Amino acid sequence: MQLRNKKLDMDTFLSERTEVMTSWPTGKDVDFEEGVLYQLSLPESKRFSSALAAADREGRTLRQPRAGVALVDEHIKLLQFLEDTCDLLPSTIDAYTRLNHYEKAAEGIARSTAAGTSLLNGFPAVNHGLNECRRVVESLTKPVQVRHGTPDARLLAEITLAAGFTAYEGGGISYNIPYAKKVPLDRSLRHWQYCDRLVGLYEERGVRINREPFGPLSGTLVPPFVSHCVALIEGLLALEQGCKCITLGYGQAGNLVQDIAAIRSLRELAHEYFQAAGYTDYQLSTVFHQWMGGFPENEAMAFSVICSGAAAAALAGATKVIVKTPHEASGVPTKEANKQGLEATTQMLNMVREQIFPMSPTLDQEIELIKREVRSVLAKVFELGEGDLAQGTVRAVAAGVLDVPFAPASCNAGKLLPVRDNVGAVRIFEPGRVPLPDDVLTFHRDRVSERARAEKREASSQMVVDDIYAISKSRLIGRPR
Amino acid sequence: MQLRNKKLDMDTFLSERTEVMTSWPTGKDVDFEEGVLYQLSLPESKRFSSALAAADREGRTLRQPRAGVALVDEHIKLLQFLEDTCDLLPSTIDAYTRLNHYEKAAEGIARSTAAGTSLLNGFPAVNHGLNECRRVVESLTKPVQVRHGTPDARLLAEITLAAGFTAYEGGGISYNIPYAKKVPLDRSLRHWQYCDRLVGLYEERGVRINREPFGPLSGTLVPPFVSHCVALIEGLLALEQGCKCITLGYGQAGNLVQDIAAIRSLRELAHEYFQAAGYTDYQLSTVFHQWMGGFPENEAMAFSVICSGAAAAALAGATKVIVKTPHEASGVPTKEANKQGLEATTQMLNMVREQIFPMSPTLDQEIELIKREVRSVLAKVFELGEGDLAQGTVRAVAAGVLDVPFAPASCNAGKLLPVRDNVGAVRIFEPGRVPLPDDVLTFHRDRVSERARAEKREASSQMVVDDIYAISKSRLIGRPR
Amino acid sequence: MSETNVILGVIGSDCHAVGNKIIDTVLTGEGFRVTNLGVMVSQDEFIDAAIEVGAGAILVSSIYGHGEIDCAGFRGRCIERGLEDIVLYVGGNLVIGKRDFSEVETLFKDMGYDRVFPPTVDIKSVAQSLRQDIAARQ
Amino acid sequence: MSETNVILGVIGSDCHAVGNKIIDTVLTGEGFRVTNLGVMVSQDEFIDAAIEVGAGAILVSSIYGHGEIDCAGFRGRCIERGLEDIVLYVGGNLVIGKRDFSEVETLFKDMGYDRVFPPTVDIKSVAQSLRQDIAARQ
Repeated sequence: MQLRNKKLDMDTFLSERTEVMTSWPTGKDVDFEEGVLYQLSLPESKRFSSALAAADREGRTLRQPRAGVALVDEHIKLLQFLEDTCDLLPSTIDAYTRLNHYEKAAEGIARSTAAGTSLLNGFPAVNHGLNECRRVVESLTKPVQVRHGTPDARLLAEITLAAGFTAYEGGGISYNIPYAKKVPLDRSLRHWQYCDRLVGLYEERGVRINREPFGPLSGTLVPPFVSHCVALIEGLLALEQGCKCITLGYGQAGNLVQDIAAIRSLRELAHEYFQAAGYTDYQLSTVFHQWMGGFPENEAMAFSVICSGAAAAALAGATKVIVKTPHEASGVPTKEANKQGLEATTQMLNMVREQIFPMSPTLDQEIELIKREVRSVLAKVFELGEGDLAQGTVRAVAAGVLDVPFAPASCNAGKLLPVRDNVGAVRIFEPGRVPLPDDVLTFHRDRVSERARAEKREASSQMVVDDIYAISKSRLIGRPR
Repeated sequence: MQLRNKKLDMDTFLSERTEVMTSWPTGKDVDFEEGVLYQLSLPESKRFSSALAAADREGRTLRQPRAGVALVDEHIKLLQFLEDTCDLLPSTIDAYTRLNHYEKAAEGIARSTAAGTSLLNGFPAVNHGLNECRRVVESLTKPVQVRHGTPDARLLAEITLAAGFTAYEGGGISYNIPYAKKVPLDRSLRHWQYCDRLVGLYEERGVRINREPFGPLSGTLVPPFVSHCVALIEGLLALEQGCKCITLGYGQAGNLVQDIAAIRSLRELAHEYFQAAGYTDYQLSTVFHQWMGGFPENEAMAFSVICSGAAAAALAGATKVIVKTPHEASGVPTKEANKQGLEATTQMLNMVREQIFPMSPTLDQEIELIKREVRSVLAKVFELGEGDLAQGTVRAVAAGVLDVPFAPASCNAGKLLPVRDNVGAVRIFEPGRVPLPDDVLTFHRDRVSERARAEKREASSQMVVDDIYAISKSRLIGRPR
Repeated sequence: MSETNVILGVIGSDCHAVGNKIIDTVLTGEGFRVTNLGVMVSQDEFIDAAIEVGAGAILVSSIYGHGEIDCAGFRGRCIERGLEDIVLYVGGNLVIGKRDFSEVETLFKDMGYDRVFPPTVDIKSVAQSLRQDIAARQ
Repeated sequence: MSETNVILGVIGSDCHAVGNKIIDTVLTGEGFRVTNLGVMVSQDEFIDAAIEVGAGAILVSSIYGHGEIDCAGFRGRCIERGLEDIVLYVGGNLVIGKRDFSEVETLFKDMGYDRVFPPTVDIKSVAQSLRQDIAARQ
């Protein structure tokens, strides 16, 4: 069957479901109707969508960590340890599960049990199965989201949603291009239609599940319009399958004006595109990811990176912020370091939340720039799809119209090269085949030239590499020393 | 002799000097001419004024910690430990020396030697004397400033300047009203004329010593115009005695727009007043103090407060920033904590320094507000002094025209009560007898009322108390819970 | 001697005025008659005031880290001057550097202070202890 | 066998692509002929490529913390498949959590890796070691 952006019909969904549920033994424990009843039995305090709605109403930015370990009891202890210092909980899934390597995950669980410490970088929810996942939800008082990076996340969705998780991260583009090497894009899009349809089915039974496309993509100098295009497409694809509660994301770039413009334009563009596509009955929120690139090893310096992200999130008015830790440079943090990241973020949010970043011509210009870039690229995506967004997306990625910098997926062109300008905003050094208006390209070129002149060197791929490592070396911009 | 803002004549200075130099035995080692030669022998890398000039030229914000311990070798080790992570060094003087209690300082030195750890909260430079102070300067590669809080700092100045310190903090108002209880203001102003004249004499011999009035005053919700008035007066008094290199200071209030407006207005007002008074040959710079009020005990949260100050300093374009530590809530920090404060600050400065906080009507309005407040108060000061600034200052403080909130000095009226508005800017709740234009008072009243409405309570002294403790309790604004 | 008369002040050469004003406000609100000597108060000034008003307690603050020096010998001086039973409290950042509070508490209790408080203590809870301790000494 | 042929890749289920691209660029710039297998490379894929191009070294990256699992047994597998003398490097965030690097180094050296690098290593210095180690094995 050809991929179309059209709500999956029940026959298709159900016959596919049989196959999904038998792909690993724990699938057999899931009963959708029983899952609906379980979700309906949860108190509102555990519902992600309710927390997001309240935060948006009150103008607050919610705090969410990343956290996941191999064993259930340890995972519960970890989340309980963090619960007081955050508003929303995660269960970060391990990298084997993300690639449906459940045998390897089982090995990781066994070795972790033997070692007495987690040897997996996340929580292998599929292996643990329905009842163990419910034990996680029941041990906590706050809403829990599944955060992962899974191109085929159908079984994971079936198990975790029936288990009472009330939010699900990911999307067919955002959990393929930055997370996989050889998964065809049409396949991951199709698999995420399944996930979205499942969320839609819950919605139809009165169970609201929050859906969050993964905003930061490769986390490496991604220009706002690139991640915005992906977020908007995944939002539209999710809405088509009946999802109603959408959180669109963006990863901190580091220039405050650009970061604020990004979150504001993202929200406005979402309403623009969702409503143009005929959707009116949806709940929209935004998520700001603290810096996703390399961190300094020095923990005091890492706190600064965390704080800069917390401040930007609050000033931008994001609904929630995903929090880093002072151990970021060393990989998976201890629970204490995780909490410290949340504490630093809490303090900064509390000191900034009532403040208003003033509107100014500079900020307006940045918002307008992002909007024009997005409209230009998405127009081409719709054109390539001859009206079908799913087909358009596959063709746009193949054509390099949608192009994520520094992503591992072989379907991604990787021709677009970003670089910082002289004030640290992420601009385009080499546009590849991304269709942008001439004056926009000129603007980017001028900004990059301005920096090159200031540094008395040509803009080059060396400049890009310098920028990639700059923050970990205590600079925003990778200037020559 | 009546206090006048007039350069001290040499006879007066020299007869007073004899008395100063015999007030404690270490005074006898100082020879001004030899001190000049010693200062002239220092490399430019140790000259404070040169570092400030370079930073201002390059648009950088320099980092300076606070640090001082009882014993010389330990003090040297402490500063050497910090030296790599900062641009400018301090020697923070202990509280006994600040009150000329040299006997008590001697006891503190003895007890510290016995205890093997510093029992003093700073470096007792007078007791250690000229040669030991020179050993400090000679053990370091960067410029060193004397930072203290001394109403009568004449002997301290004689010893430390002859010893090669190249910057001297303080002033007759800013080192009296927040630091003393019963020292008459005319006396401290007169003693600081001596210090300024001494700096002027060095200047006349080709030795530039930086002079920095202490900006934050009581460090507790001080409205920008209050500290600006004091800074401008002390700047003018110093210029009259022949000082040429002036750094005016301001302590972070916590609202980003207000903090940026404060530093920008301070610089502009300084040029306005200095030039109106006929001074043209001076070097002006600014210093931004990270939050001087109560800190959270939690160190991760303390890092956030530090980072917010570092970001504001860089965005405001201050020439230097005085850095706090994650141990702030517990008093004097370990050297490791001190360095961590500098590291966090370094990272934030490096991530923010190239960014430009956009000009906007909101920022313009805040700058203009501060300027009008300062002009209104200073006009009254000049009027009260019948043209003499020193006399005007004494009378203005007595009359409550100059009024520092929460200061211990009995000469201070303490009638002005500040409070935060609904976006966290420090406004006036109770103006006392400070002469401000009616529309400015209305503006403050309206802003405070807006907050009171939002909190559904009357503005009151309880609201002020809530604000004083808010940041230590992880809030900018002391809202009811 | 009234059980609600207390003496308040910041000892030694310490000029931290803000907390002192707040403690005064809270204790007054809790019904104590507070004689607030403000900042930079010597041991003898505390004792003079306590004798003058017949205070049941002296509350010593020290924020700047010189507590170890400034507070030493205060209990002995109180006894010398006839205040055998007076309740002695001390609180603030009492020592130089970040040290374990239990260690600091022991240090100052050994000096003869009845209770020792960190700077973060809730003043209302101090008021409660104070009422009990003064009553117990009557 | 050319002494400058090296195999580069990110092992296991790890999709971190950025560092891999940079290492490729730097080593190529330093004169190595780099066969870059990119991310998500299995032990056998590394070995297949090393045999195919006659590589002097295999450079294994692991960023996501599963290094302890993914990298185990690699030296044995190399020997089984006839690559007795190949230089084996490993680097990245090799274990879960912040652990002392010397401990991690010992762990991976015991697994048979010739050198172990933290994520912050300067790639040019790696290139220098690599040249020496390959030469020594000839």
